[in-house]
Amino acid sequence: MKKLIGEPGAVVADALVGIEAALPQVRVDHQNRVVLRATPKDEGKVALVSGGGSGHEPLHGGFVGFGMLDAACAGEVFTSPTPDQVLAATTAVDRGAGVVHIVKNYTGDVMNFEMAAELAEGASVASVLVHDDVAVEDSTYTAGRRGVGLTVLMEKIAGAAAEEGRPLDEVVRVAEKVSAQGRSMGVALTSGTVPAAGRPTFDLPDDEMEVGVGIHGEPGRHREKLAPAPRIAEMLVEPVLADLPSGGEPVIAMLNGMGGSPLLELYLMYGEVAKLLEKAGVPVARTLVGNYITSLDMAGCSLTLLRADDELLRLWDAPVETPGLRWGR
Amino acid sequence: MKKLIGEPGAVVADALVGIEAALPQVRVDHQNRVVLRATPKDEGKVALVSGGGSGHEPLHGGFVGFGMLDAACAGEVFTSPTPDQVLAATTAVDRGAGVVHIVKNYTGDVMNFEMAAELAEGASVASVLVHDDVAVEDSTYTAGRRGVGLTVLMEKIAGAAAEEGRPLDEVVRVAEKVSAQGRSMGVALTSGTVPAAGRPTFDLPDDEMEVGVGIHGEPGRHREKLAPAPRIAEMLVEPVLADLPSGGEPVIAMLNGMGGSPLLELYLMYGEVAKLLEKAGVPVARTLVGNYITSLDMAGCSLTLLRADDELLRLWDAPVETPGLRWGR
Amino acid sequence: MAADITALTRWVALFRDRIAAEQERLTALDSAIGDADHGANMARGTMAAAANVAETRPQTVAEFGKAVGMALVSSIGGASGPLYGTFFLRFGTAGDGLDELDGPALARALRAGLDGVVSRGRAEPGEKTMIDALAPAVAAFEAEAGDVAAAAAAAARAARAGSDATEALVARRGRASYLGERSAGHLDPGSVSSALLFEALADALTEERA
Amino acid sequence: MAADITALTRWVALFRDRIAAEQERLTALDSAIGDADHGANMARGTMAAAANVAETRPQTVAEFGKAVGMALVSSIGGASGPLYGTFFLRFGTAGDGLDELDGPALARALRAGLDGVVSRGRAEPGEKTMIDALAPAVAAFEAEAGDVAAAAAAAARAARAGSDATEALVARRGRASYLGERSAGHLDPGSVSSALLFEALADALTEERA
Ligand SMILES: Nc1ncnc2c1ncn2[C@@H]1O[C@H](COP(=O)(O)OP(=O)(O)O)[C@@H](O)[C@H]1O
Ligand SMILES: Nc1ncnc2c1ncn2[C@@H]1O[C@H](COP(=O)(O)OP(=O)(O)O)[C@@H](O)[C@H]1O
Ligand SMILES: [Mg+2]
Ligand SMILES: [Mg+2]
Ligand SMILES: [Mg+2]
Ligand SMILES: [Mg+2]
Repeated sequence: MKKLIGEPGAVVADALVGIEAALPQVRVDHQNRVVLRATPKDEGKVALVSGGGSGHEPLHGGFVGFGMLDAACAGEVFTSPTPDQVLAATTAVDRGAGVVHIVKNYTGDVMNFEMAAELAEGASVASVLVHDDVAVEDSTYTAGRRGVGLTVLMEKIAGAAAEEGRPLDEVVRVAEKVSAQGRSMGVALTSGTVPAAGRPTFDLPDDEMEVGVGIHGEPGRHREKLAPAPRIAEMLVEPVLADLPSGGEPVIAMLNGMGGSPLLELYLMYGEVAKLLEKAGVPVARTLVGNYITSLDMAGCSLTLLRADDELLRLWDAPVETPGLRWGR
Repeated sequence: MKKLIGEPGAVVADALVGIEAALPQVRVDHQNRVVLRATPKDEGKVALVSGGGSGHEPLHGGFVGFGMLDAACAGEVFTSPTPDQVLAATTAVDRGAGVVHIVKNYTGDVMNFEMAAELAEGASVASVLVHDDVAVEDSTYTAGRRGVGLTVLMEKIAGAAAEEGRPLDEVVRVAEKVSAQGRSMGVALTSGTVPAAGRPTFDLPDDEMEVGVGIHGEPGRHREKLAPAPRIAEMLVEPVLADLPSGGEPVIAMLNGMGGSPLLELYLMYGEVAKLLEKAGVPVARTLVGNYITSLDMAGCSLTLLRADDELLRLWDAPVETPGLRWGR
Repeated sequence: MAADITALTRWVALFRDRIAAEQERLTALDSAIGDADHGANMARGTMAAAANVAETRPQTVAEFGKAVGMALVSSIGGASGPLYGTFFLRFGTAGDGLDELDGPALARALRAGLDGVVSRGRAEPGEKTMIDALAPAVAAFEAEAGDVAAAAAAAARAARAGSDATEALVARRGRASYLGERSAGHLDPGSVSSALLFEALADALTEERA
Repeated sequence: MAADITALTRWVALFRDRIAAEQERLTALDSAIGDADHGANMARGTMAAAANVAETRPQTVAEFGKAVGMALVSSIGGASGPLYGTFFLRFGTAGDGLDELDGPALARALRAGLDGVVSRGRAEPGEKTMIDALAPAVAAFEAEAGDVAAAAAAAARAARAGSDATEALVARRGRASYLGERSAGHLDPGSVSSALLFEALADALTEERA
């Protein structure tokens, strides 16, 4: 394992020290491992809390700031945060207008956020689930689709709605709309290595890739021979479009790196994706290419598409000032 | 080789297609492989051209935009662009006030930009060299220090000076000040893989690291056993401070990822660096942590420190709107 | 014969020790069909739980359940934190103000714990989760509840058998469910840690008798 | 006997072929002390140069030098682009409006090319660059300039010997200089491609005679 770390068990705590030192716009509650805005949002506005396992940076801590999250709870690497952490975050950011929990659909995340909401007497807490990964069948007999790339878009758009001063149910409605209108799919060329485990989570032969991989290295639809970029783009675009609500609206497209693939390759991949979207007659209104929700040092990428009506586009364009996403101020 | 690419020889051309599709704020001259601002800067302002081998993204193409570069020339992977490319870029962006070439100190880059400047009759062209890498001895008997991380800071700061409307010699003065006041040092845990080569540029045993590595995988000061993050931080901070002009000014600090290391680790590393800087009594005025000048999928990081007086800090804080660096608008 | 606080305390310490001994194996199992953290999660949790019990010295079953449950919930995260945490919190509530549990009372507490896991995780038997070890274990305990040590030994055997049987199953809950049919052919890691939970209980109560 | 445009054209084609055959080796050498692109750079450049000559059909040495030099400069990038490009541009300028070069004229053109490389790269002999193959090659050619084929053969031998001798040297110019003492023990890749340049010239002129 070749990593820039100290004690493997202390990676998250150590990284939070670095985050605090690096980012003047956030402060860190080290006891509870929560990243908070340095300047809390105005009284009377809805607050947004998210969080999850660490190892997906910039998600979630890198999206704390004006126009996006109020707090992010950092779990152990790839392990959801505990209810205490979520409770501490919720209590800290509640400005009297309620708190929205943005929860990626993993059993652990769902249960831990649920317990926190139960414990958060006083605050009115609403939860929104992200479950956008079309690699996994959505059925009542399973845990349902995983939450992946759409989380970034939901945090941005719901964050903008909250920053505008919309009430709790309105922020939830917008977030649910994002959830309903967005889908994702990923592919891995190599496995990431969890520091505490010390070796790659999965073995992938030198000439194979995992199609439909999860952001924790969970297996996807199938493995197949490594293919050239145009073919990989098809493997992402087709299933996402097949499951994406149809309609005339344009999409917000995110071509996300899993952490170990150079930006050069991500741009190249997006070029292939753009060709396919054009061929399919899907207009692209906004684009994001880069590492936004990663899986440590996994090589690979994911595609997220969100059908965005005027309301979502306007909220997308609203100012945001976070370490991971910034425009308009 | 596991890469998200098509034809290995066409990687740069293909990535430029993706860059154009992904980024509304730039346009691409595919013939000459030049990334340009979609909206040219005002007539009468000094223009900035940089460029170099591809594989360092977001550098340079990702730094084209308001407040930073006017054009970036994309060479083959790790190979400097040709004089034609630089000439095309120079001609395209000249707004009548002169053009500054920001050149990283590599023999190939220096000669190709020099030939372009010779060919650019009509335009008044000035060159500024970046040569900040303290891993390499600076002596009149060698090619001198390599240009690495400081390039990002120079492009930002000189870009701000040009955007303010300062004349050519003033922009050059500011850029030279950055060059004089900044130093860098990097470390690699793994080698990147050039697509056309198909295998890692260098072999590094599983328990070793290359201290003082270059951004093209050039060897550095020495190899040694992989060390924990606090020790690696010492290996970066000490030589940079030893060579950094002393003075009471604070520094702008960039902890840069080489492309293959997760952001989690980069934050962790910055935490260690911050402790050492504090111990050394060096105040940090501004910080940048992330992938800014990469070496394909190389795992590792580099540290850049720039002694910044009020002028440099003010120019650093000025608005910038590029895919890779954005604030203030 | 009954399980007093000393025995329950020993149970948690032995659970921690068994987890520590099997940590790598649990992680390996979770690598195959999950995310490779079950070993680390359970090690972190049981260490915190045993330490918390040692430190807070609970006097009643309710205090014991709370000390263990809260420590698990607030140190693990992931799926197993709320599940094992709820198990002990409900175990404690069922034991109420008692300072020891005879066979039937221990059976009731274990059943309450299991019910807590089911209501927290909404999984049913046969979905390849820890339920597939916990449910047969509690049933086996209830069947022999007259003798706590014998009942615990039977429960441990049933938990292990239930865990072994998860190998053939297709996961329908938790992270492994994303694998669909590909999850078959691997033991469920949570069922294995649950087998360790009941083996620790059996040991704790056997030593009690010795 | 003189080198006419046909012979010069063959020179460039043979240079391209030798580079293609040795591309992997050149890259491997550049991996050791550089950035692993010299093979690809030279392959790209010589293909473009040979194609440009075939397409533009130069009639004079000056046109030939420009066709080759501009193609190299505008297709290679890196250090070798301006260096080899300047070599051929100056070669052409020295040959001027001639349509063939006799021994002394060819020697003057080669010397002009070498001078161009020196003034472009500011390297001196012994600094572990292509100069260490080019300079002895040009000197050897000058010594036997009466017979172009014999002179070219001698130049090729001198280039190769000069290249071989770079192994012991410490690099002082170019990318390899960053290695300091560690650059010793490896051939300089650019000197190897320069040896190929003169070997191609020798072949081109030998075939001429045959
Ligand atoms: N809904 C559920 N009900 C009961 N047990 C579950 C449920 N979901 C997961 N589990 C158990 O949790 C185990 C995984 O725990 P762990 O690896 O610690 O958490 P995570 O899956 O969050 O990484 C599974 O092996 C399974 O036994
Ligand atoms: N200043 C110089 N003068 C002469 N030759 C040089 C100089 N610098 C580098 N070279 C030659 O160029 C070769 C490297 O070429 P190449 O790998 O194509 O370019 P780059 O170094 O830009 O990657 C070296 O092996 C050396 O022979
Ligand atoms: Mg987990
Ligand atoms: Mg090169
Ligand atoms: Mg797990
Ligand atoms: Mg090279």
